[in-house]
Amino acid sequence: MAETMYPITLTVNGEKKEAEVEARTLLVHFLRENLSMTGTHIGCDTTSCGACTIILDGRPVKSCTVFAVQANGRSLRTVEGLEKDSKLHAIQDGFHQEHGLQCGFCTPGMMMTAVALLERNAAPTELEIRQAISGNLCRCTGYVNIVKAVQHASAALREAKQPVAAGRA
Amino acid sequence: MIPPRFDYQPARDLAHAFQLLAQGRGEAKILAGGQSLIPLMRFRLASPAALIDLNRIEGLAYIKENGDLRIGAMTREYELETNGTVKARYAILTETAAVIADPLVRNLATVGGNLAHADPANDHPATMLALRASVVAKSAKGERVIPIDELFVDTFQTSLRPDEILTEIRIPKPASQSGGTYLKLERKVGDFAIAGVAAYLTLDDRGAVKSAGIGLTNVGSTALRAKRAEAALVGTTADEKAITAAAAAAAAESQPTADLRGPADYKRDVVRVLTARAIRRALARAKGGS
Amino acid sequence: MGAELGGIGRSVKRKEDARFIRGRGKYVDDVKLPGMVYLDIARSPYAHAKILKIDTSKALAIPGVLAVITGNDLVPLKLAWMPTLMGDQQMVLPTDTVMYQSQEVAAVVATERYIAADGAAAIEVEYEPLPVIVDPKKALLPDAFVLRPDRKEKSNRIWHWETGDKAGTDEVFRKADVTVKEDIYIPRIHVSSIETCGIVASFDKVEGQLTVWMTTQAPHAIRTVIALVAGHLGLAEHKIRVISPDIGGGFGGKVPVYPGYVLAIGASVLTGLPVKWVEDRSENIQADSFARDYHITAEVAAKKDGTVEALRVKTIADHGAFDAAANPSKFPAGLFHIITGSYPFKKAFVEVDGAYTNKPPGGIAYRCSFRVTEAAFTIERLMDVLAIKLKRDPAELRLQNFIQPAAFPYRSALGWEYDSGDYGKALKLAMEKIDYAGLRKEQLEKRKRGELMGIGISSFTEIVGAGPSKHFDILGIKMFDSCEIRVHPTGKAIVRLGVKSQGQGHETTFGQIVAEELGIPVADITVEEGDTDTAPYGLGTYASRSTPVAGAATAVAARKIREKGRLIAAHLLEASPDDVEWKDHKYQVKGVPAKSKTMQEVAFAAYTNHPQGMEAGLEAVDYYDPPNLTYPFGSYICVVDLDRGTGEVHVRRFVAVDDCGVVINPMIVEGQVHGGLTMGLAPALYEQINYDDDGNIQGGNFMDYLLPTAMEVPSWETARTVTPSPHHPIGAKGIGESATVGAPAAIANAVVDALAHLGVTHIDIPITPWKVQAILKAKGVAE
Amino acid sequence: MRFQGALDIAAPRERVWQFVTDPLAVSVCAPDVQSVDVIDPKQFKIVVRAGVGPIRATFNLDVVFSELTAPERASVRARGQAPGSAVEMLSTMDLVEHGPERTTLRWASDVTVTGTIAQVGARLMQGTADKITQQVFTCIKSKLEAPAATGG
Repeated sequence: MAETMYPITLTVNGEKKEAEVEARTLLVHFLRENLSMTGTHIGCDTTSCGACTIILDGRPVKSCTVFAVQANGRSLRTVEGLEKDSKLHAIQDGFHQEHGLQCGFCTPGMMMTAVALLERNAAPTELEIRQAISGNLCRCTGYVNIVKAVQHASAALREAKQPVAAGRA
Repeated sequence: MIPPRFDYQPARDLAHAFQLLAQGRGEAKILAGGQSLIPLMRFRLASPAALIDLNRIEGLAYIKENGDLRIGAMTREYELETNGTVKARYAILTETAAVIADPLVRNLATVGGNLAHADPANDHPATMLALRASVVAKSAKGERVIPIDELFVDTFQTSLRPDEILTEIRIPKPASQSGGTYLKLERKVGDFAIAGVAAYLTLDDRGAVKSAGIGLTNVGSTALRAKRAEAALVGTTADEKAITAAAAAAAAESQPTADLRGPADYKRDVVRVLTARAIRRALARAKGGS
Repeated sequence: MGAELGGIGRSVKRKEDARFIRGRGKYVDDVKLPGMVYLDIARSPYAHAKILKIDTSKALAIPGVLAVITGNDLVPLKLAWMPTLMGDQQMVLPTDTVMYQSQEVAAVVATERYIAADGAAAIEVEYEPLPVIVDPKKALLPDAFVLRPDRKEKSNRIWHWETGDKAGTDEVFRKADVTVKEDIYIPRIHVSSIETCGIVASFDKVEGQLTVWMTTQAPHAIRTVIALVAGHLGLAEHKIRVISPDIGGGFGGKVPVYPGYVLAIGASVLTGLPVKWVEDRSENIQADSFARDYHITAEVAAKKDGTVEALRVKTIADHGAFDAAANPSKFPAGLFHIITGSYPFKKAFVEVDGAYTNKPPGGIAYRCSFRVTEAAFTIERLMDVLAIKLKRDPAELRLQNFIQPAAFPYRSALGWEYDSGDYGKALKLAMEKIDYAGLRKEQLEKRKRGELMGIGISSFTEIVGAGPSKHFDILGIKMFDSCEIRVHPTGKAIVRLGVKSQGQGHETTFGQIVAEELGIPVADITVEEGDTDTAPYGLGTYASRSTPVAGAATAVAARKIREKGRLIAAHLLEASPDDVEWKDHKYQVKGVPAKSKTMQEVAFAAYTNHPQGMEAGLEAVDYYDPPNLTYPFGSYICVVDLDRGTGEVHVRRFVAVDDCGVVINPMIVEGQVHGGLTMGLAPALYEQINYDDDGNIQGGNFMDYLLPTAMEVPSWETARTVTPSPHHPIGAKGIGESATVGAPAAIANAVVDALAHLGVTHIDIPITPWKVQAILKAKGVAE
Repeated sequence: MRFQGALDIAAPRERVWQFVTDPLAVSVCAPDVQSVDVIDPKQFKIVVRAGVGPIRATFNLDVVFSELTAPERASVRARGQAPGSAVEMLSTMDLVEHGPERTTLRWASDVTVTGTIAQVGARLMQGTADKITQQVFTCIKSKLEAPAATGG
């Protein structure tokens, strides 16, 4: 079959990107190869591991199971966009403080899932956290410290929202 | 795992989609959530010449209640799972959506796709059978309403004509004193069911079962309605004796095969166990509990 | 200055996190070189077949496909076969026969990843299927056809290995009051680190220089292997640079050399272009080294009172089509003879037969030292089987039998010298933490109500830190490890090691050892690993050897520096070296704390004002040859509830008490335990790679190879006892793998315990719901 | 996987025999045939697209009649591959005559599928393979009875 190229325009971490892609180009490969944004990883070929998780129009999805052409005109966020003005996102600090990562390979996807969770549920219970990350596999940590990392970030974000002098939630 | 080449065809509206389907001559495939199709393409087990993308069509994703419940085919599982009305009045649907694959997949996977893909391992079919739902199929020629019992023909095969697209799911208004649940046994979270059972009961004012719906997941070449199990309940008060009879009937009606999810006998027995548990919970809900 | 120093025993936050949490880690697939091309591999659908014809024309016709490599292309290069670590040889690409499903058959090199995949799909191979053997027991039958005609020995038996006193053991069994026997199968599993394996090979034809970025746990050993295997192609070791960048988990799976690596290197040498090969998950599970696959028959002889006397074990080890196990050369069954565990058996005899089958080669660790989980699982299961037979409480029986603290150093019946231990202390602590007595009471009440709960104990002893050069080598290279420390004039330091972190946190923990030894804040220390051009030679990270061996090298190298520093300090303090001591992380004139010099002052002097006649600078290297292995241990207790309808096993609680000697970083140690426990839970309840009679892999991808998610994993409870290793410079033993080794038996014992009153003594792992439910039905207690 | 069945065909045994042993004739009953290439009366190459729903693979099959005992018994082996997968089907057909116009076709097939399809489609293989095999033989019956007005 002839190789047709499709022009796409999308917003990645607030920046407009334009490119031409093959229809079959998976979004994760577009990010890693075309945009050289290698923070988003690939861990499987069956939509099982979540290492490739990004936030597409506000929802965490597996970017290995979306074609780049489908993202045309849409807005997405990746791990590279978490840190703002050299200030870490609370989830990044949470993973560091609570030792929520070891080899670091699942971490970007894990953090993007967690960010999306905290955006719709500021104070998730342990069960809600475990359910939310059940599409992200980690082979190193046993998840216990990942749960703590999300709780850490949740507390920090809620504290930041509260008026000054207010105590830790 | 890299998918083979294909033509990407974003449909502007349904009319455009029908036109593209016609041009596709059976070699074009509808792209909804893509969470089942894209993995198949990555393994090159599916290699459609073209994908007709419904994601850009306005107005195919909605959940509205006017008498019955109407779910747009492109409604994401996440929307169904978190919808307040559904949670309050159709708990069985919330429960079903909540156990489909994993939360990331549910952000893209669609209710319509889960039915139209007709995978016997998908979870919505059994629930829709229990709820006696129907689906709306549209084509250039018009639309028709297909009762859920007539939708599933065989594994990956529905009664949708090649020129038709499933656009809406309709679920009857819940009668007073009705309730249901969906129970799924999986090897681990995110897996297809070893077996799943959906049960939906409606009681009459004397507390007897007026109607019963029981659907089974992944124990046959399609999702199955356990007719004899339903019959075993209707007219009874769903006491333990009736529940045992219904559960045994459901097990007998299931047609599991042995695979990595266990031996056939085991799956049959799981159907029995889950059916009994599902009926008990459905009954409690029909009686106003939860 | 303790806190900011960040020395031994402090939960210093990890330095490596900074890049990982920003998505700035650099893994092999992140390496992108100008002009880089991609390699993909066509694999066999058959488990055993003759190759009649390979048609590459359709692949070569695809625009962008640069080359196709088949086995016949490798023959003239003498690369069709490569040696394994165990003295066997394995195919890089087959010339006439495929030996297992998903074996590499041809490689396609193309300008893009997608085109390489199209090329691989377009390779057409004509096969003549051959009979398939997937059962090692059948492979060893006298009439079984020979799978490896290339070998002298015309048999599927790879080797027979035995150790211990056969006659003496048999004698004890003949006279024993009680004996128990169990057949235990420990299935084939796969480490499945979330990052698969990959390589970027870049050969500079002008310089004759090969640089490879590779997912390897042992970069130096790999460099030597490349030089030995491809030396005839003009690759000399000084012209080979192996870089092991960030590694997305190893667990043993990134120790071996896989055909894909060799093909990428070969392709780069032939084309002069940088070549990238990165596996898919399916390829990773289906063709890379497996773990376990041991068919074990184990027997224990004991006195009436429960005192264990002798252990007898017979094992068939399924090694697949080639013996590519990653063991020290002298140990074909790894350290399986640690199987006497925590108990003072007087006599023991262990024999293992390796067998060829039509399965992928391997026999690597699964986050455990060589074959140690197989051993620990077997002995800890057997102790419970004995307890059931004697109607004894399994905790009591263990406490009665444990090797006593006074007995260390203890020589086991199979000849290992355990360095230190206090097994009773660990078990008692675990029992107290989980309220063992209370749980037993609850269990009795529940049984009356027909509910099934079980309590499982595992009091394992590990053997790690290979190893002393008198016993341990890989391809003749002794299993020392190394550390080089340079202290800069401003008192900062760089530390380089021969091991390679894959998530264990080396950049932090090795810095902590140096901080403790030299009084340099951990923040001022850079730890570097994985580049063979800069790091000292070492054997790499696996078998929990980093802390026992490289950690020791680090402490010793630091002490060499400290000793030189003492002379410089004496010079600065105008004191006699004998009057200068290292105290509170600085040099002091004995008894005159006011007269002191910090390491920073001494470092500056080492370059600016060192004693005449003394060499300038402040650096040291140590190649550490451990005097003995280390023996971490622990006691785990697991509580499970069984669903009488579905057969599901719910892990309610799990308490893990570990003793890894002196702890460098408690936070990291706990993290290692959490991960290890999860990789113990996985094979106990979920993971298995099975093969049907046609040799089809069952569980060859993440849909069917069941890594636990956050929903399956309980909230692990951990605790610690500290029994230092007497021979390790800082008393540390290693922790990365203890939990993987100890957990499976605790879980299996808990499930069996829930059913023991019905006469159940064993269930093979993974304990699936249908295995449990079949028992419930047979015993008439199913819902 | 072993599948078997018996078909009562309203046709004389000779005709049934002719049909099931004639590459061109019998190929018509293979699923979604792309091409047939007869090498000699005993062997032919056939390209088919088999599968269910969206899962479809193109198989290049070599078919050989390994036993031909006219007009009672025929054995045929079909072996071939789709990218990443391989299939082998060993079938025997026994023809029993019941009068001039009735024949019983007793068939048995051993189907072996290896590779990607077996790995990824494991949970669907049994059903699918069974279905496809059944279809082939039911088709044979219908084709043979088609000309006969009273057929079926």
